[in-house]
Amino acid sequence: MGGGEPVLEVRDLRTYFPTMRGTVKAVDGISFTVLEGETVGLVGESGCGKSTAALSIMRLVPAPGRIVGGEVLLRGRDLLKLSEAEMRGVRGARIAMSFQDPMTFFNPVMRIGDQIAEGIIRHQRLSRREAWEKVISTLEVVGIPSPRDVAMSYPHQLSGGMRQRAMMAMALSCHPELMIADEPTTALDVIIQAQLLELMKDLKRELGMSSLIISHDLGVIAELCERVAVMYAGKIVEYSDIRRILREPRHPYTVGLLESIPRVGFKKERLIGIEGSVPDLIEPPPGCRFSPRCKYADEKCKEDPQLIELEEGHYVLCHHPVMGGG
Amino acid sequence: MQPIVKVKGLKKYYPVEKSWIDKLLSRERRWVRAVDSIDLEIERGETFSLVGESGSGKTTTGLVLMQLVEPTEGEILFEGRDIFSLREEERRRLRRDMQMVFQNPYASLNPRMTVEEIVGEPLTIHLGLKGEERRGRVIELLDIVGLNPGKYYVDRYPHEFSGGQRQRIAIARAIALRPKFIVADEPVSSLDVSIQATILNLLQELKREFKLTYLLIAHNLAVVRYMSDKLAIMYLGKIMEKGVSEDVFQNPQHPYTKALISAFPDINPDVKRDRVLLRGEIPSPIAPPPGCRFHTRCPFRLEICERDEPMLVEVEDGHLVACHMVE
Amino acid sequence: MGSSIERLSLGRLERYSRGLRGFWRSYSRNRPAVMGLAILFLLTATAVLTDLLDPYNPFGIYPSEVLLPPSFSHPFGTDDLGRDILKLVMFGSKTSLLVGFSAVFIASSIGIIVGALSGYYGGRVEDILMRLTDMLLIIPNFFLILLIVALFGSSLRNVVLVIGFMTWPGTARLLRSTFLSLREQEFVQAARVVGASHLRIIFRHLLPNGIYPVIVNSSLQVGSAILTEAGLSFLGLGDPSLVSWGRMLSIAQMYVRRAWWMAAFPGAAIFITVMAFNLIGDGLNDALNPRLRER
Amino acid sequence: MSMRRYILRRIPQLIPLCIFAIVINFTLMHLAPGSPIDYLVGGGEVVPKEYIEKLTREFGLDKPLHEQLLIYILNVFSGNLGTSYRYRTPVLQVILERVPNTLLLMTTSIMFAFVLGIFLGVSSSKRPYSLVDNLASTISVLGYSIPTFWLGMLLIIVFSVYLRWLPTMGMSTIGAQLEGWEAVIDTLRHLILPATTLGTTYLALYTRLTRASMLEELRKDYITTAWGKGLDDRAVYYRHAFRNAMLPVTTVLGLNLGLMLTGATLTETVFSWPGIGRLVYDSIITRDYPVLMGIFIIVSITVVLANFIVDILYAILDPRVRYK
Repeated sequence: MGGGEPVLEVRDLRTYFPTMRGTVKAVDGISFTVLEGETVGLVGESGCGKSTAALSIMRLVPAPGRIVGGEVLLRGRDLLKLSEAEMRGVRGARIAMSFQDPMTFFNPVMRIGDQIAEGIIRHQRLSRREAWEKVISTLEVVGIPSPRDVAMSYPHQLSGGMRQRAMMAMALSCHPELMIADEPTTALDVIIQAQLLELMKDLKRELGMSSLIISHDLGVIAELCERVAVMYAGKIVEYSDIRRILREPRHPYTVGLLESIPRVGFKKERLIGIEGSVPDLIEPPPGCRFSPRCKYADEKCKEDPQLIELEEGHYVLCHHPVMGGG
Repeated sequence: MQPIVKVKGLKKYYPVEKSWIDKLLSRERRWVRAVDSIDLEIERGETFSLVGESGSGKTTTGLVLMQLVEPTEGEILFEGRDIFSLREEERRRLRRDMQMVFQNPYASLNPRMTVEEIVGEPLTIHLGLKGEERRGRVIELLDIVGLNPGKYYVDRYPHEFSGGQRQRIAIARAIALRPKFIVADEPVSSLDVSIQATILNLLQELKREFKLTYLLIAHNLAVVRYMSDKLAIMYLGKIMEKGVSEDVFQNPQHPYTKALISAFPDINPDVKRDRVLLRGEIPSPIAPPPGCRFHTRCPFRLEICERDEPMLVEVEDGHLVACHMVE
Repeated sequence: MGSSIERLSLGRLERYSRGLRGFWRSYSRNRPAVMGLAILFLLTATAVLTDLLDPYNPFGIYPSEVLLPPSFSHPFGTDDLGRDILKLVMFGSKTSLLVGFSAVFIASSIGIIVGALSGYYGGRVEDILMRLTDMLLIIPNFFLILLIVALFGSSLRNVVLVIGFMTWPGTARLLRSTFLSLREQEFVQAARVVGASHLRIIFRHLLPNGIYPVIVNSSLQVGSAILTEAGLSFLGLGDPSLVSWGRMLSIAQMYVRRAWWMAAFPGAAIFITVMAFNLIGDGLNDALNPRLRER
Repeated sequence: MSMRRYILRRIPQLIPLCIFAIVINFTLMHLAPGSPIDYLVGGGEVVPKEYIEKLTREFGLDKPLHEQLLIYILNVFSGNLGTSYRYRTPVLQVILERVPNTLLLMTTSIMFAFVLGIFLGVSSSKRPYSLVDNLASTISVLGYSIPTFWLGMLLIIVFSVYLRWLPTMGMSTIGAQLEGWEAVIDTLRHLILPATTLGTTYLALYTRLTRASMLEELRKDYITTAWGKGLDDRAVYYRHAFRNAMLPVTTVLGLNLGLMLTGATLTETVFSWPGIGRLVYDSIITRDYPVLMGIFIIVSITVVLANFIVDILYAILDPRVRYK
C-alpha cells in the first residue's frame, strides 16, 4: 500500500466562479498528492468545494467557473497546460470519474452498454462489437450478475445499486491510472451501500488502482482510504493518514466534525456539533475561515493561517492546533 | 398507562395505474403494498423510531399518522380516540396536538412567505392571532429554537437561511401550538453532519422542555440509536423487529437487523467488523415474496421461510422479532 | 445570503418594495424586454389619447386625397378612400389592445380556475375537465375560432369572446402541471399538517408559487390574440364597424401594386405590437425564473 | 413494453378526439342562426326541394337530436360532409382536390425551416450570447412576431412589384401552356415566395425551441459524464444533447401543428395559392359554410393523427415512455 511514486499532485489549485454578487472562491489554493496504488479521501460538508476540486482536476468546471491558478500534475505533467484536444485524451482514459447520482449522470435515452462502449471506442479504437465485449467483461468485474441484460438496458430500468455499479464499470473500462469517485455511495440505501463498499475494497485489492474518493461521509472515507484531506470553505484544513486523523484530529473543525457524528457502535449521551453555518464564499471571514465557528479562535485567527506539518505527513491549517485528540 | 398513539393493523395500499388493455381484459387491479398490517404503541414521553430502507413503508406510516394519507385498513388511536372516525372539524383541532417536521428544509418552507408568516400560520389558523401579538409569539418561538435574537429573523425569507437554520424554523412551526406528539420524518438526513448534531440536540432539548413524544422516521441507525427509546425495523411494509432501542442494538435478533447494523460504515478505525452482506436488492412491493418477505435475501433462509409468514414473537421483555429462526 | 449579517427588521411595505426593486433589477437587465415595455406604454397612450385629442372621423371619404404616397402632410400616405393611414393606424391600436387584453383576461381567468381546481383536487370532475382541456388544446383553435366567428357574426364582442373562450386550455394545462408538482412539495404538506384550509392552501401557498409561468404565458398570449384578431380581419372576419389593422391589410391587398404604404404601415404596427408582448414575456420569464435570476 | 403494445395502447385515445371535433361541428350547426340545412348546403338561396328532402333523410334531420348526432358522426366517418354551396360538389371532394397543393407548400417550408432552424438552434446553444446566438435569437423573435400575411405582402411588393423577379400569385402562370420541365420550373418559381413566407414562421419556431431545449440539456449532469469520457464536441452535442433536446421539440411541434396550419392558411390567401387555406378564404367570402365546416373537421382529424404520429416518434426517441 502506498509509498510509491505520486500519480497525481495537486498544487495550490484555485477555481473561482464569477457571479452577480462577486467571486465565489470555491476552491482556494488546495494541494495534495495521490501516490501509486493509494486511495485518498477528500472529505467535507456541502459547499466546501470538494466536488469542484474533482471537476477541476478533470478540467470540467461548469461555466462560468474557471481554474485561475495552480498545477495539476499527472505523473509530473501539468494537465492545466494541455490543449483541450490533449485533455480529451486524458479524460476517461488516464483519469476516469464516477459521479454521485447515476440516474442523472447517465444519458436517459441511450443503452447502458453503449454509454460505456463509447469511451472504449474513443480511447482504444475498437470496433463497436469488440467494445461491447469489453463492456460485458467490465460489468462482470463490478459484480453485475447478468451483464448482457444490464448492458442492453436503459438507465431508468436499473435499480440505484446497479446503476452505481454500471457507473463504476464505465470509469474502469479504459483502465485509468487514477479514478475519481464523487460521492460513490451517497444516493444508496445502507445495505446497497455496504455491498458497494465491499466491492470497492475488492477492486482496490485486485486492481491496485490509485483513486481519489470524494465524500461527505467520514465513515465511507474511513473504510476505503489510506489518507484523507479535510476541506472547509474552499481550503484543505487538515491532511494526514486516516487513522491519525480519526484518533488524533488536530484541526478544531475536524475535531468538531468527529464529535458530531453519532455512532452505531455505542450509545453516546450527547453529541457536540458545530454551531453556526458554512461561511459565504464571496466574502469569507478574514484569516482562518473556520474562526467564526471555532471555540479556540482569538485575535491571531484574523490572519491567514499557514499549512504546518505537525508530525511527518500530518498537516494542519490552524494557528491553534488541538492537542491530545477530541 | 394508555399509550399516546396506538396503531392497529394499519394497511396502506396504493393502486397501480391500469392500462386500457388491462381494463378490457378485466385484469385484477394491482396494489403497491406500502404498509401491510402493522401495529405500534407509542408511550407518552418517549421517542419511538421507525427504521428501514427506502420502500420499507416507514414514511407512508408517518403520512398516515399525520392524516396526510387515508389508510386502506386499520385504525389509529390518538389518546384513545380513533382519528379517522372523527369529523373534519375535530380532526383539524387534533392538529394542535400532532405536528410534523419534514425531511427537507429547503422544500418544507414556502419560499414566498416570511418567517413570521411561516411560523405564525398555525397561530393564525388555530388561535386567530394577528399583528403584533402573533409577531411577538413568533419571535419567542425563534428564540426557543436557537434563532436568537428572533426579531432579526422574523422578516426574512427562507432563501436567506442555511439548511440548519431552516430546519430550526420548521421546528419552530411544529412546536408553535405546543403539540403533544411530533412526527419527525428524517429530520436531519438532508443536513451536513456538523449541523445534524445541533438539530438532534435541539430536538432532545425541546422534548424535555415541552414533554413531547416523538415518532422519528430515519434510515440512519446511528441517529436512531442516539435519539430513540424504542424502535421498530421495517422491511417491505412489515415490522421485522421491535423493542427497546438498546436491546435491539446490543442484541439484534432478526438477520435483517443484523445486516442493517453491520452495513453501516463506522469511523472507528480499530474495529474490523464482519459484515452480514445481503444479496440483491429490495423486491417490488407490488408483488412481495410469499412467506417471510425477507427470505429472498436472507443468508439463513430455511425452507419454511418461503411458505409461512413468521409472526412477531416476544424474545425478551418487550423485544419482538418476526423470524422463524428465533421461534 | 449573508445570513449571519444582522439586519434590522423590515416592515411589510418595505419588503414588497424590496421585492419589486429586485424584480425590476433583473428585468431591466434584459434590454429588449425594456424596449417591449416602452412600446406597450406608447401604444396604450396612443390608444387612449387618439380619441381625446383628435376627433377625426376614421370613416369619412376624401375623394381628392385617394391613394397618396407618404408625404409631409400624410406621413403614412392615404388609402383608397383618401383617409390618412397614420390616423387609421392610431385608431387601430385601440382595437388590437382591446381584443388582446380582454380576450386574454377571459382566457386566463378560465384557465386559472380550471387549472387550479384540477391541479389541486384532481378528482373525477377534474379528470373530465382535463380531458376537455386536452382536446381543445389539440383541436386547431384558429380554425375553430374562425368557424364560430363566421357562423355567429364578426362583431368585436364575438371576436373577443370566442378568442377568450377558445384559448384558455394552455393556461389551464400550465397551471395544473405546476400545481400538481407543487402539491407534492413538503411546504404544502406542512400547511396541511398545520391545519390550513383548502382555500388557504390554494391562495397562500400554491398560487403565489405557481402563478409566474401563467403571467409569462399570458403576456405571450396577448400577442397571439392580437395576431389572431388580425388574421380574422384579414380573412374578412373583422368587425366592419371598427378600424382594425388586419382589415386595413385585407383592403391593402387589392392595391399592392399601386400603394405599398397601405400594406406596409398597418402591418408594421401589428408586428411591433406583437413583438412588444413577446419581448415582455421573455423578459418576465427571465426575471421571474429563479434559476436564471442569480446570474 | 414493446412498441406495438405502446401504439395499441394509444389508439383508443384517438377516437374521442376525432369525435370531439365532429360534435363541435354538430353543435355549432344547431346553435348558429338558421337551420342545420343551411350548413349542409350553404347559401340561403333557393335549393331544390327534393335536394333538401334528400339531405334531411341522409342526415336524419327529422329524428331526435341524439340520433341525428349519431347519424352525423357516421356520415362524417363515411366521408359525407355535405355539399359545397359554391361548387355544387361534395365537400370532401372539394377539399381533397386542394390537399396536394397545401402539402407541397407546407413540406417545402418545413424542410427549409427544419434544417436551418435546427442548425441555428444548435449553433447558438453552443455559445450562448455569441454573435450566432444573437442572430438566431433575433430571427426567432422577429419571425415569431411577424404576421405571416404581412410578410407575404412585403415580399410581393419587393420581389414581384418592384424587382419583378418572381410572380405574385397562384401556382402557375395563367395562360401559358407549359409542359414538362418548364411547368415544374414555373411552379417552383411560384413556390419561392409563399414557401419563404411560411418557412419564416416555422424557422422562428424551430430555432427557438431547439435553442431553449439544447441549453436545457447541456446543463444536465449526463453531459458532464460525456465530457468526462473524453468525447469530442461532436459526440457530446449531437450524440448526447441533441437527441434529448429533440424530445421536447417534437412534442411542442405536434402541439403547434395547428399554428402551422394557420400560417399556411394566411399565406395561401395572400398568394392565392390554390390550397386548403385559400379555400378557407374563398368560403368565407362566398359564405360556403359546408366547406368551412368540412375543413375544420378534416384539419382537426389531421392534427389529431399528426399528434399520434408525434407520440409514436417520441416513444421511439425516448425509451422511458416505451418501457413505463
